[in-house]
Amino acid sequence: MNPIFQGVLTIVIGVGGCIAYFYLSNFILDRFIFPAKGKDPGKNINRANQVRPWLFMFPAVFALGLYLAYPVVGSFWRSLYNRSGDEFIGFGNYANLFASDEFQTAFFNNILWILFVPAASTFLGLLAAQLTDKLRWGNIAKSLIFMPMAISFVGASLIWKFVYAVDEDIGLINAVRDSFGMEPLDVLQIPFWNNFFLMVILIWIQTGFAMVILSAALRGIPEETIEAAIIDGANPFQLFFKIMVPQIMGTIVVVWTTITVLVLKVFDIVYTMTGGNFGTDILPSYMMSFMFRDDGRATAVAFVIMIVVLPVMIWNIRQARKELR
Amino acid sequence: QNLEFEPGSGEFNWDSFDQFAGQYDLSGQSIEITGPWTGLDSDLFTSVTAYFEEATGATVNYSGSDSFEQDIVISTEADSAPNIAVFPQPGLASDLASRGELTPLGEETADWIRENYAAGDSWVDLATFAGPDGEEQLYVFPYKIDVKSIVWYVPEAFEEMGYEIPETMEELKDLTQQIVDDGGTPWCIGLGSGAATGWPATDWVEDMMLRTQPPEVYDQWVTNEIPFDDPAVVNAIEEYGWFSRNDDFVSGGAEAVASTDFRDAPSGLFQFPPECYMHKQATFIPTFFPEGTEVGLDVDFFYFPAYEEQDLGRPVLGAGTMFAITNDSEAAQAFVEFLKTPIAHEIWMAQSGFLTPYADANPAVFPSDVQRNLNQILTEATTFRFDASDLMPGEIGAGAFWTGMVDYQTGAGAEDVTGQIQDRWEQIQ
Amino acid sequence: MAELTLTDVKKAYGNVTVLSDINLHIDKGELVVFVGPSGCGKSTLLRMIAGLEKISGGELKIDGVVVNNMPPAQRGIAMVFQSYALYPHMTVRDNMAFALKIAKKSKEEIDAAIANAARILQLEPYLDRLPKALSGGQRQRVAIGRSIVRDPKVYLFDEPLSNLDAALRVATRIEIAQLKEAMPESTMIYVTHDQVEAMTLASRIVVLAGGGISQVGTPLELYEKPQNEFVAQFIGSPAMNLLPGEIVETGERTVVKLKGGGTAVSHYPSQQSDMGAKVNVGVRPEDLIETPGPEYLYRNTVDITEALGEVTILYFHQEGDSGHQVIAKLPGIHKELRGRDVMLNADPSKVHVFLDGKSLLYR
Amino acid sequence: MAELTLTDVKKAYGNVTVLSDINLHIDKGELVVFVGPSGCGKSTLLRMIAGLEKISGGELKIDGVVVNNMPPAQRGIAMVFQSYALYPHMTVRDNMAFALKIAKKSKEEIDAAIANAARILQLEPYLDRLPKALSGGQRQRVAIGRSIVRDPKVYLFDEPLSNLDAALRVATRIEIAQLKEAMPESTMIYVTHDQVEAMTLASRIVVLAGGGISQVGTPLELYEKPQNEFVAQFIGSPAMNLLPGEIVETGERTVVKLKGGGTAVSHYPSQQSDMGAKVNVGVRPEDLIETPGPEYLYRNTVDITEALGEVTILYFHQEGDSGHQVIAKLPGIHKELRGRDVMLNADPSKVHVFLDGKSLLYR
Amino acid sequence: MDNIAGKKSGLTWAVNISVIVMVLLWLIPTVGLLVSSFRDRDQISASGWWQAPFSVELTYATRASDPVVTDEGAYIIEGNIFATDEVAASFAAGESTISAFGDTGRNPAEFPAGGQADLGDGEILTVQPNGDYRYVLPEEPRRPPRIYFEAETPPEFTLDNYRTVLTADNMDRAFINTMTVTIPATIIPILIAAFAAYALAWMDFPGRGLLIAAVVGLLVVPLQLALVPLLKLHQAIGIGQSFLGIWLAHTGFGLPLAVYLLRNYMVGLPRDIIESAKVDGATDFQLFVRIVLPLSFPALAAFAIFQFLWTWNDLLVAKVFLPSADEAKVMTVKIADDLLGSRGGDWGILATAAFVSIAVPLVVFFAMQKYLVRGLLAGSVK
Ligand SMILES: Nc1ncnc2c1ncn2[C@@H]1O[C@H](COP(=O)(O)OP(=O)(O)OP(=O)(O)O)[C@@H](O)[C@H]1O
Ligand SMILES: Nc1ncnc2c1ncn2[C@@H]1O[C@H](COP(=O)(O)OP(=O)(O)OP(=O)(O)O)[C@@H](O)[C@H]1O
Ligand SMILES: [Mg+2]
Ligand SMILES: [Mg+2]
Repeated sequence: MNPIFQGVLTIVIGVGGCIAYFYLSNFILDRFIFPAKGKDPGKNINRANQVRPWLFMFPAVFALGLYLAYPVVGSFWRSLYNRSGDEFIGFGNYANLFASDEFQTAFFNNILWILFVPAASTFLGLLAAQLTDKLRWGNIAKSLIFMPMAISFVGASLIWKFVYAVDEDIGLINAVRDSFGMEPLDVLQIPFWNNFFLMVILIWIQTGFAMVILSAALRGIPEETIEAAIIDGANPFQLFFKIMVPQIMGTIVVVWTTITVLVLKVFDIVYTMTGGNFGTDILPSYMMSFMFRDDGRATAVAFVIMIVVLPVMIWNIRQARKELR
Repeated sequence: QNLEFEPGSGEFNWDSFDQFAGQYDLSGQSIEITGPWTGLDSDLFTSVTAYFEEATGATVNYSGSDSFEQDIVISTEADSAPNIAVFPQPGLASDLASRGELTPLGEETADWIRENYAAGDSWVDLATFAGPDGEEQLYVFPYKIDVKSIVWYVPEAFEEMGYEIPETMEELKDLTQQIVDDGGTPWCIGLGSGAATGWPATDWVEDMMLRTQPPEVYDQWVTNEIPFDDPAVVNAIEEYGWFSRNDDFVSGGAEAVASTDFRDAPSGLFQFPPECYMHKQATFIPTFFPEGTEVGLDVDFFYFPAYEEQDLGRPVLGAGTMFAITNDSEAAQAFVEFLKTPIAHEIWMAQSGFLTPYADANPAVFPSDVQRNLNQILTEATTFRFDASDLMPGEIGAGAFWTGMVDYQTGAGAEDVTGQIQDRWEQIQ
Repeated sequence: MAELTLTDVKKAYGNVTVLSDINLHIDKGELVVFVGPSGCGKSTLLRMIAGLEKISGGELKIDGVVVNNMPPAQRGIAMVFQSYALYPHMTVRDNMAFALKIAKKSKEEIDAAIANAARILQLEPYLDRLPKALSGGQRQRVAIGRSIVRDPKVYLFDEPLSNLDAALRVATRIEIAQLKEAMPESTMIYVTHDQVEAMTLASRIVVLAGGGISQVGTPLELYEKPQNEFVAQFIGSPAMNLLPGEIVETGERTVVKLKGGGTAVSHYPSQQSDMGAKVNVGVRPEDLIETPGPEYLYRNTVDITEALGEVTILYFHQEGDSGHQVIAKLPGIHKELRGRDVMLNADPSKVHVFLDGKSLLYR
Repeated sequence: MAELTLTDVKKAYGNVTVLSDINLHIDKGELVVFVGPSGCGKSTLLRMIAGLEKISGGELKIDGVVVNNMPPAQRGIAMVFQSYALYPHMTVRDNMAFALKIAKKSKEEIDAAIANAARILQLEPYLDRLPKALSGGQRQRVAIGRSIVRDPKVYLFDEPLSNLDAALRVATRIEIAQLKEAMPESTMIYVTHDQVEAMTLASRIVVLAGGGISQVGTPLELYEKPQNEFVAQFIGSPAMNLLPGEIVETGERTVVKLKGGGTAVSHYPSQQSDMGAKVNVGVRPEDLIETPGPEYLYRNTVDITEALGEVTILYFHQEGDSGHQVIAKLPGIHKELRGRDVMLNADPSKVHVFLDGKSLLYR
Repeated sequence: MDNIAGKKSGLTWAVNISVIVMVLLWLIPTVGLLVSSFRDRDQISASGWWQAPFSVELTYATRASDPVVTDEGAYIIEGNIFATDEVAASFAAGESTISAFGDTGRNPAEFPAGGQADLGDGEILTVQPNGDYRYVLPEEPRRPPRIYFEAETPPEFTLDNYRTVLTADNMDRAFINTMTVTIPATIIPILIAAFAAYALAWMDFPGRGLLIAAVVGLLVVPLQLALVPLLKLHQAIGIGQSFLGIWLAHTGFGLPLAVYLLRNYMVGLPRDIIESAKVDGATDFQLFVRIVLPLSFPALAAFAIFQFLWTWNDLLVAKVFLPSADEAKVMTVKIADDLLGSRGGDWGILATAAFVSIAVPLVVFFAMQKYLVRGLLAGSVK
């Protein structure tokens, strides 16, 4: 079969099946199970309406349960077993992890990432949003800053090799150093700071994301409050930090959270740039070194990751509940 | 299918081909093969399978992946394993064998290897693992060997400076010093390889082990009978360090070694003036030489020599790929049989980058002396040992050992590094 | 506490001229109201005075100083916005304190100013609340409070009451009037399109229309002596009826023979030369009174009546599409008039005559 | 074309009872207006009738059928929302056609219905525009058109005009009145808090307050004979003045000696037993007239005057904090009254007397 | 805001300049990649990409491969350097000038061009700037002798990398596979999430609050955690490694964010419109399809962009849930495992591959950018 045809067919089947489910399930509910007929159609309609939310929710609940909730529980269980999964060892895997230097490095680095990347991305995104909003060519600037979002993490790592490479004919940094007559330097080997050079890559990617959302939020600020502040004599900095930023605090927090969550999932950058060497390992990439080898430990690392995000998660749930009330 | 060499032509062992063709008719059947070969290697391999297809009428679908190790684990877990998997490391194959994912190849194949491969017993040992029931059986078929104890150099650069090919390790060390004295840089070393960064250093250390310790110690090291932090290992690492941790000896300085990509490292040989004069790397490396570089003319190699004073003969470190049946079928069995024919080796030999311990394969088909010489290093070896890191458990050989070497390269002490690796090893036992 | 002078002020957005030839002098202590149809440029003019819009041409002086290029904060103005524009993340107190903090006033000064403003506006109980916990009226009071604490030379209000509901609007309007009274020195400019607000608050009203000033005057001047048809119809609700006719008698008083057959007598003087001129006679609905005849100004069948209790509004049948509907507003309740033929007349002192759209009074 | 009966209807959100004991019968062809202070439950009641809120207790019948549990679509109602609630992604035509398409009407039927509605509402030129390309008034007409095409039993309007500006509001109000006239059979329920709308449109007004119905009656009944102080003050603007006093004469007419010193004579009858009772006397501002004395109902110093041209509003000085401010509305212009001591009286037929908040008329 | 009187133009300048600096910082790495994708491997390691548009002095080695002529006991080789085998390809693009030459790799630019060099042992080499050389040797050379030279190299760009990447075996197939994965993996979760979001936003049922909280909680589940158990699950129910499996996987992983964003958006739709449609007789299904869905378009588009970018660039999920056979590889896998494996050192190919794989997402992004901003505005600012 022609691959294009096959591709189109699979697409049609996949999407079509999904549409068919919703259409048919509703159709059957309204037409056969609780038809709006008979002597009290209102009652039937009401009954149908009690079932309907679950029809609507079912695929999502099912997929979420199966693809996220079940693995979380299953993995936790798995993390209590040994390497080959045949012996229950309680928190042995966790104990081993915390005893290991590499894990501690990864854990510490991960905390650095969590603190630094969301903060920097959000801040730069905010700055970019505010500055570009005022410019005539702001939209072009925005598009360019957003562009890294479209690049895969692996592609991004590659791009940054052209900046970090030691060879002064490839790496931009060393080319600049070279032109000042300085020795080439491998920035990825500078202890501690190399973490930041890796973080820069993720920040580079995520700033666009933060910018787009925050710029939308900034535009949502009532113009009048800004004008009022101008009349009150606020200078541009006071205007920005005392009037605009507080008003979009909610959005800033959402952006911050989203990026934090992302930081905990991204392993590609470290994996491809340094392979976790030179003291740059982080938990997700550390976990990769156990994947498919020692599932007990791999899942234990995953759980540590989850626990690191737990505050963010609880905070988010609280937020959602508050909003509901 | 177009065959690379017309049957009947050249010095190939066409009889074996005809005979094989006579035995099998598998028309309509097909086999899936996955392996680590991509790009050029993958083309070469398919040029071999073409003969299998021609002989049996079966179809062979090969797909290669750079992350073959992960893929094969996933696909065996998913029960969608190919018929045959080509393992670059015995370690992983042994894992899968113990989980019952591999089909044993039988005693008769083991005998065949013992008889027909040079140093046959060591090959059979290498290919024999414990099955799911704990019983030791032959599970993989070694095919296509790489020799690692090789140093690449540019003959013209040597000529200009009047350097001689060193015959012993002592001479090599002298030459290294000599080059520095002449104002040059002797070595290009690069450990970078993405997530696998560090592995080239493990080859150095293994070669040094073979040159400082008897092969038995090497074997004990591989199985952790002597601890990883044994003075013998520490010594071997420090031998490597003699070369790599001296800023004058390595291009870019010791620090650059850790981050230079192993694929970029040899390019220093070809600069003017040369950024370095020697590069130790396995037989596959010419793929990464600049376009148009002709091996034998523009670049050549010599055996990474042994210490004269140690009297350990000519040890050779190597690696190789192992064929295993991951999803049994008639055609898969036939394919293993096909690998026993000389023609299956000769086709690849006649092109490039293929070495084999199979005595019946005719060395005359090698396209160049270079290849023949290489194969000779293999066949003249007094000791042949398989890459230790490939034999160690994955966490060590493809994990802790790699990162340990990076740590060592960037300044950590050999004792510390080996101590940590040993700790790790103990944890997984 | 300041006087304002606008000389030939102009505003254009690109090629579109929104306002031009604005000449206006506002004295210290005045409360001037800008009214006009939507989009006529009221807000724009106010914002130019505030400095929130650049002035495209002409000159704006505050207390004799040209301020065209002075940033808003330096002009000594305070502005109250339609949407209140409170800082949502600050308490009432902080909202009011913001400008003072920016100006680096001392803590005592700030506290004193806030206490004073809060007392005047009865905001004491709310000082520590966030704006969202306040009702609309309270928010507007905070917005005003924010202006007061700064003790500005000029207060600017842009439709400050239009987001409030009817009852609150009346109450707050009276509060503003009292506030003005309490600060007789302060100059205020107030934009609205609510007539009642304009009429009750203004010391002078500026009617803007068609990119310029249509008339400036006290509320009653505008009501009693509109300069042109636009002002005549714009001030007063329902709008003044305009009836076309022809002058048949000139002199001290003018008599106009109307198209509908009636005769209007106006106290507007006219000249000999006006004889026979086509004019529009303007009579406010509330000035029409029922008359038994035979003399009448307007006569027609009542189409709809709306009884509001206090007054009854009569909508007359419209002949064809020509002209506006004629409306009369009679005091008391008149249910019975619907569908009847009614004759109406008006006191000559309340009959306006417009020639070419301009009042005969002003030529 | 339907009648509605509400029996003991009740609405509670959790523990909070918003409405209770609502008993109301609406006849075919009536236009009933719900008024009441903000938050009194007008919208809630309307939405219960529409089926958008569950009815917590009691019974709602449309045309004799209990519809408590019937979903909105089946009740044969149409609703016009304050925010118009047009479907922004559909053209005017599609907006109007939506309900009909859902009901699987034929193409011809749909076209005919739309053509008819568009003609009535003069929407023909806009049929293919999207709502965002329409002005507020046009949008509201579309919303009404959307109701009309469905030919519902009951029309429900929830403050349909409150998003329009003053002039448009008047115009659209008149359009709705004409529409009602054109469809005398249709039953309409209309929620507003604009008095003028209520007074002019309603055949009956329902005043809601404190979770129940305060009074039901025609507009003039409410204006002339309010059942209680609440209705008295709620209907009419500015609100009726309430002056405390003591009954000194009973019988056909009642005489009350007021606290402020005046004497109020009312045509309200009273009983012997009422003698000496503490009552509130209600007089609408517009019913107060200046009197030279010596008989007067109210006497005080004028604090503020607001000249609206047509009338002048007098605000009297307030003694202490007790009681509301007293307001009078005199026809014409009276600039000179400010600060003067004025005596006012009122026609006995316009003087209301409330005992314990209830009108003496209704007991 | 531009209209404020008395605004200092210095500030505007500062803003403009800082944005330019920022954009440059953001752009430079990508530009480097783009430029490198048009250069071949040797060029990349010879000079920085920032030098690519300029001529650079580079050192070359070649062999005097022209025929040897004997003349009075001397062996003479004559010809033009630029035409010799080894470097002919490098100078195919145009003329160049030689500035210096030499005969040893250690000192490749020993002699200025145009002069004659006495190399000792009777060897004489003359090289003209235009490339003409004359090599005089006392003995017959065993192989063509080496000549090293330094020449001005004109900028050179090549489409070879693109040709290599785009015509790589099965690349077309990989592209189609990527589409096959991406499109349903974008649309299905949106559909499912939209229905769920609608239910969570506008339908009243017990447990709604709990479900919303659960969705938010699941936002942070690390993806890696789920891979192994799910693969086993797919295995158990017979899906195995297949497109169906990867759609389901992407759907599951993308859902929390989708439900979260869409619900936030839908909650913000005017209640009146929803109720109006109910009064008009629409069922929930009709209401959803005809009113809510069209009105939520900005949010749908915003999420679609995210999901698209995510699935398009995904490597991990594709590797786990798709068979490793060649005909099922998606582009990322193809590039990472196939192209890069054999050409890991080839920066040019790497750069090109990266560029090829971002081209489509970029087009999608620029096409939908408008909706992205609008959708996010409504979705997150609440
Ligand atoms: N930035 C702008 N660009 C072009 N025209 C504008 C701009 N701002 C306002 N206008 C135009 O200027 C005119 C005056 O606007 P303005 O807001 O001052 O009217 P307004 O009298 O305040 O109306 P409203 O009573 O509705 O508030 C309008 O016609 C408007 O279209
Ligand atoms: N979902 C709810 N939960 C609790 N109380 C509610 C809810 N909806 C409305 N209410 C309360 O019901 C009362 C009646 O509200 P409703 O909207 O009917 O008032 P209204 O008379 O229409 O007011 P307005 O004139 O401001 O529109 C209010 O006090 C309101 O607080
Ligand atoms: Mg305005
Ligand atoms: Mg309401």
